[in-house]
Amino acid sequence: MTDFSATVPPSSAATTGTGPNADPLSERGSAPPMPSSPAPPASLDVHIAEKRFVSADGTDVLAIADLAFTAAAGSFTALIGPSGCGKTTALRIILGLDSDFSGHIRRADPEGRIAAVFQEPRLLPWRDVETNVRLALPPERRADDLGPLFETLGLADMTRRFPGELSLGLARRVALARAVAIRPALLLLDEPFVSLDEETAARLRALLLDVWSARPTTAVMVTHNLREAVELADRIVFLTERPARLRGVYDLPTPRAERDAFWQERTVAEVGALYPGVI
Amino acid sequence: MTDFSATVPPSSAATTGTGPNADPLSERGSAPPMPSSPAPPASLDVHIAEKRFVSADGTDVLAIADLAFTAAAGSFTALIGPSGCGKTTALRIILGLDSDFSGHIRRADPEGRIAAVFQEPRLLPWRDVETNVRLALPPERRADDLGPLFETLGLADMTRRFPGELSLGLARRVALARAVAIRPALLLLDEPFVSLDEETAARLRALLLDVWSARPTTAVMVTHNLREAVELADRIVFLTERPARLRGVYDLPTPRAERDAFWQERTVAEVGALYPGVI
Amino acid sequence: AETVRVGVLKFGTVNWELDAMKRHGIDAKHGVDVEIIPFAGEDATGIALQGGSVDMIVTDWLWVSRQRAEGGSYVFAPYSTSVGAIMVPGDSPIQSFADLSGKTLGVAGGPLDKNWLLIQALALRDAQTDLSNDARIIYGAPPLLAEKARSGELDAVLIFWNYAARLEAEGFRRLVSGEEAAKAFGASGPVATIGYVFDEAWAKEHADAASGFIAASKETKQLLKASDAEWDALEPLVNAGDAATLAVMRDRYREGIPARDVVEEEKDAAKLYQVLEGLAGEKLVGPGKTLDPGTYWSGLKNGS
Amino acid sequence: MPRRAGCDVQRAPSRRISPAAVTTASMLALLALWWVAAGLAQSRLLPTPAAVAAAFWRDARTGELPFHLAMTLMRVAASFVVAMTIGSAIGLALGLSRTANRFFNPWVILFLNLPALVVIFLLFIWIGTNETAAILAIAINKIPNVVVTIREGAQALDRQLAEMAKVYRFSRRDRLVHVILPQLQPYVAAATRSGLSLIWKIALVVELFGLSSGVGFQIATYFSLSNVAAILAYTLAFVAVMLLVELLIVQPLEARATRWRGKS
Amino acid sequence: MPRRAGCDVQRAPSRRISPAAVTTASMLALLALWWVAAGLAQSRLLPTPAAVAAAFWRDARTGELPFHLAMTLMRVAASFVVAMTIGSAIGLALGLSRTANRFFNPWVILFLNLPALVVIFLLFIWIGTNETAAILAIAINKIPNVVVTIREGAQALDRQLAEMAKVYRFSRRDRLVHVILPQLQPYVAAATRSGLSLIWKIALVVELFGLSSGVGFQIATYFSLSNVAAILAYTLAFVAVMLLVELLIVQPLEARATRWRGKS
Ligand SMILES: Nc1ncnc2c1ncn2[C@@H]1O[C@H](COP(=O)(O)OP(=O)(O)OP(=O)(O)O)[C@@H](O)[C@H]1O
Ligand SMILES: Nc1ncnc2c1ncn2[C@@H]1O[C@H](COP(=O)(O)OP(=O)(O)OP(=O)(O)O)[C@@H](O)[C@H]1O
Ligand SMILES: [Mg+2]
Ligand SMILES: [Mg+2]
Repeated sequence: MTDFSATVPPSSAATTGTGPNADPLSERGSAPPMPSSPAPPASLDVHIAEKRFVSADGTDVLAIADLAFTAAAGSFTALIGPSGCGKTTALRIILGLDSDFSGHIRRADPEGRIAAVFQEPRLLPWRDVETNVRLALPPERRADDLGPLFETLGLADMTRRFPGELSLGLARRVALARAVAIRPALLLLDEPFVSLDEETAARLRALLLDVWSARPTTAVMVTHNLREAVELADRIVFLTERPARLRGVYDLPTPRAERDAFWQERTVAEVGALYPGVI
Repeated sequence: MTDFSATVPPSSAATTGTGPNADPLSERGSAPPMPSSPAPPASLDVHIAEKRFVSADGTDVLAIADLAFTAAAGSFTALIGPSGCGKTTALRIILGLDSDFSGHIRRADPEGRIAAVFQEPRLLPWRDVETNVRLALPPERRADDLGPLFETLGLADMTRRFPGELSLGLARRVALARAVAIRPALLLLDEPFVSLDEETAARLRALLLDVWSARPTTAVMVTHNLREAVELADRIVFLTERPARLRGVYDLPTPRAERDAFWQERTVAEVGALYPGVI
Repeated sequence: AETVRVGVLKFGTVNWELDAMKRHGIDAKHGVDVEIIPFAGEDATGIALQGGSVDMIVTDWLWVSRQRAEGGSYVFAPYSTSVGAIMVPGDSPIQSFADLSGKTLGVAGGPLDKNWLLIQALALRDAQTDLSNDARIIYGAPPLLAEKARSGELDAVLIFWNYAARLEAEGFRRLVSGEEAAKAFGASGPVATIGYVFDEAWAKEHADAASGFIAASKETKQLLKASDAEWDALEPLVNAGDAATLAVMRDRYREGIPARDVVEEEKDAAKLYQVLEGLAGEKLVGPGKTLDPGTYWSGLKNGS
Repeated sequence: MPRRAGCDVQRAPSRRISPAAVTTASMLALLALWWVAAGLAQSRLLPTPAAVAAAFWRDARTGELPFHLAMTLMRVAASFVVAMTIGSAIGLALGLSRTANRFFNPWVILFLNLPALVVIFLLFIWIGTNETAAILAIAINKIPNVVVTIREGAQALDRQLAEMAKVYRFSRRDRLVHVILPQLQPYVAAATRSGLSLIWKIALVVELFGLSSGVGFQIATYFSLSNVAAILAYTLAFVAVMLLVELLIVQPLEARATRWRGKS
Repeated sequence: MPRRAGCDVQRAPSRRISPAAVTTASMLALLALWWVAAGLAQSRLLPTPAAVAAAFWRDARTGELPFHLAMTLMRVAASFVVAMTIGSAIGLALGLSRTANRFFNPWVILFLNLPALVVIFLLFIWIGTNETAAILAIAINKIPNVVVTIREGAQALDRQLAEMAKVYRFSRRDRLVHVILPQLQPYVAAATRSGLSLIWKIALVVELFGLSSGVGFQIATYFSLSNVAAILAYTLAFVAVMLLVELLIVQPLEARATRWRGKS
């Protein structure tokens, strides 16, 4: 795996899951080993009792009816739910972009940086690729060498290009680069690996695990891909059709090092049987 | 399957492939039964010898080096290639949106309507869902009943909403609705089924086959999902990394009625072995 | 009776005269029906005459002569000898041109105003004072300059006679007037610099209307000269505000009524024209080197 | 669920103050400000609201003010329609064609910078001092401003949507109504607002220069008398009409046109 | 590959005409048009280019024209900077805050519709007839126009990018420079172009009204003498400067700012 230590401190291994990988509040999880880094990782308590939209034509849209889950410090949570059920809405609420709901969002470390990979790339069209990433960096790290990161993401020869000159897949990679570059305490991802070929997607998943496990990062990822969730997550939260309610939680205590192809197939089948329709 | 006969004439069956499904120019295909409809279906001859972009910083980007393929009248072609290789660029050239290339695009029926599902939804944000679809209809069909189509796509209760009030998955469905509603002679799709849960995606694939086979439509679809390609296509065109060149063509003469789960698995494995990296 | 459309400033002096004329039916008596068409600015009346929407306006002979030299066919009939004056506050130490050195002088009408040119020439000739260099000159619109004079920001102001009259009523005094300057440069008496102006062709076609109007104007002036009561009736148009101001306005108006023969007027005008031509050249007077011979309406000479 | 320390995001309180109340408060504040300033100045040149109201009544009772106001409004409305229609069409054409823009840009700059006075003067002399000339003169002064504003909007049009419209063979009319105009809306709004005011200002000059009616005529007349109270009375009467136009026509239209943007 | 009938899309021919050539052609066309019109009119009120050139030389030789032009340009430049800075700041603030906008909108409409003359008169009286008053008067006349244009732009700002900037904790400065200003660019460009011309027109009035130098002062003088050739000479001298500003400053800046949009 490419070294991009300037941006992300070297980690022991890519997918071996040295980070904590179970939720203390979960029924099935075991207490995770505390991470060795000084700052305690963020932990997240989400309770959205109700979220309504009033559409422009006046109709009232109940988007989320009852959704509550927690993410342990340093854990990786996947959100799976049908198209249009309210996943993006939930992420926006967690990000603090929407405060018009009933319920609460609590973070153990509210000061910690958040990064988001939105469902669209959301790049500044009038700034080149590198500037787009650099602007997200905290002031003290503005001068960091981003070369290795761009290298890993296959963006090395297009750092001077404008987003309009990228393909959608490339733009999504830039958005991912921006999110991991800031070394966030909380990382929210809305379908980060769509519009990518399998090879690239696999490389980016590895990168993501690398970054996530290198420092205490709590990650929440929306996906439609159960395989992806099984490969990456400690916990999968299933949502119902709109209005989104908690459909169920599935914990994956198996360390990532032990998740081989066979295990993955078995687990996907098992989850698929428990939650019909997700595969 | 829901009836939306007002928009698309009833077809014998959804995925049974009554439409033509092989390419007369292909080495492996057999001559297809001529469709019974009066207008002859469009057929497409694509040859992009070279396509360059001049980026704003002055660098010259060779996007497509050599890409040639044909699509028989009424056939379904899948394009698979790595992220950023030039697939969208090729579709734009076929659509006539970019004429600054060397090579040619020839259509047997240049007057026939084209529909495109772009990589982004490209809806008019200031018009509601129904208007977005209706505006694409030919003048003589502006008053058509679109109800059944919206029903099938799960959009029935949001025809009055603005695109900004939809989730990305819902917006993509509207874009698909717009494309199939016009009953095009040539249908170009750029990753139409991403950002959708499996259940919805399966339903939409069925819808697409339905529409495609109901009348003589030539379809070209970009996808990163080999499974999807194997399920839908008569021919898969593989592209190399940028600059895109033809990597190979794989024909699938098996009638869709005979494509069961077992056949699909076998074919995916077979193709995956022939073209490493696509799965 | 023939209709004569006269373009006037709504609160201008011409309107006073026309108002009195109509109220007493003097126009009808002379066989004309005067239609008063009000405008908001001097320039507007000129444009209206050239655009053909009025038959008659009031302006100066310089304008007429210049138009004629450039192909126009307007003619002039004296209306008033009143011109502007330099006004200073009543308690001002300024007594002569020389005292203006180093002072701030407001000038209405711009650098090519003929009064201003004559007064400058006079100052240079009699007091060796080059006003445009020795004093600080501020050009501006009359209402603005009047306010500035009141507030004391200007030490002196050269301003049109009706503003000057108002200032006089407020305690200002007259340092020098345009009439004096004109006399100093050879005018044999008060020269009517402004007058009724109309198209020669129109006057030919409507000879009775033209001479009838001029006669009516004369008669009205006599009325305004004789009757003080008439001025009380005019107050809404004069807008003096108080009796003292009205009295000053009235007296200055009466002073301005031309009394001399047209031929003498024309002779003096030609003289002044030469002076002005020498002072400002073509820029002011246009291509004509001398006062255009047809400037004064021929109907005046035959008729009276 | 146990209450823990942390970042607690709560439902935002709903806005309680109605738009009408805010507008009223705004105008009262303005009035108060003016009254205080006038009280401090104690000058005929900064009259109090009461003095202006008196001037207003004096000319309103005689019917003079309504008449002149109506004349000016008529001219403003007519020139506005002419200027917006022609200006938008030219602006759109120049914004969409790079070559046409390059060619006509110097012309636009010329007409943009022709002094109002010159245009008014020439038109009044050529056409005569009548309403046609007046309205034309005002429109000619305003058109270049509309052109440059709409042109910027046309140059910033979304290419992706244009491509979509092309692929789906939108008719010319549909393209204009459903694709282009909604994107030009903010530019049209800007051109409308600053346009109405510009047109009114030019109308004042036109009326000063050759017409015998209208607010400009009255203002210039009162100006020669230094009667600031009367000038303000006429000005504020026009401003009041513009406020009504804004509140009753422009804002509702704008709200409809931007409904899709959602509130926030 | 056999040639078949069908829709053949070929490489578009590259543009051959250079921008400079188009601009030159444009100006020559304008000149020709004018000359023909003047030739047909044969009137002192529509002088030929030659007559205007003569008037230009007469006043250029004496140094009068350069002096007055410089004075006007100085005033235009100063007021432009003041008006754009203050107007943009207010416009942005009102565009971003719905409540502030609701409150101040009536004020904006008032100032938008205050006749230039009134503002100029009062400022000249209060501050004195000096440059400060002149520049302030011009700026006050222009600010409301900048406000309404920039406000529209601020109301049309992309919410998604604002959210992104918020999540990534962009500093205030970064938000302004990298997120907001690039989106306001077309609005700023529109405000700049129509702004420069509006400021120049107001400067003419200000100079006509109470200053003793500047193009407006000269034009007023020539106007009272009906000397259209001289008026046009001064006007065109200013237009020429504006054309230079457009070609040498505005367009290059604009090209840089819109580089990301790509050509087409
Ligand atoms: N502003 C709005 N007004 C009305 N309804 C809205 C608004 N925003 C979102 N919705 C609705 O809320 C629901 C949830 O939307 P959301 O974007 O969270 O879905 P999602 O789970 O992310 O879907 P997808 O997988 O398609 O991205 C959808 O039905 C959407 O149409
Ligand atoms: N205007 C442009 N200027 C420069 N390069 C461009 C421009 N448009 C596209 N490209 C480049 O051309 C290549 C092909 O782009 P294209 O959008 O066709 O890729 P794609 O195959 O559709 O990728 P994806 O799967 O990510 O959508 C990319 O490397 C892209 O960066
Ligand atoms: Mg979503
Ligand atoms: Mg693409």
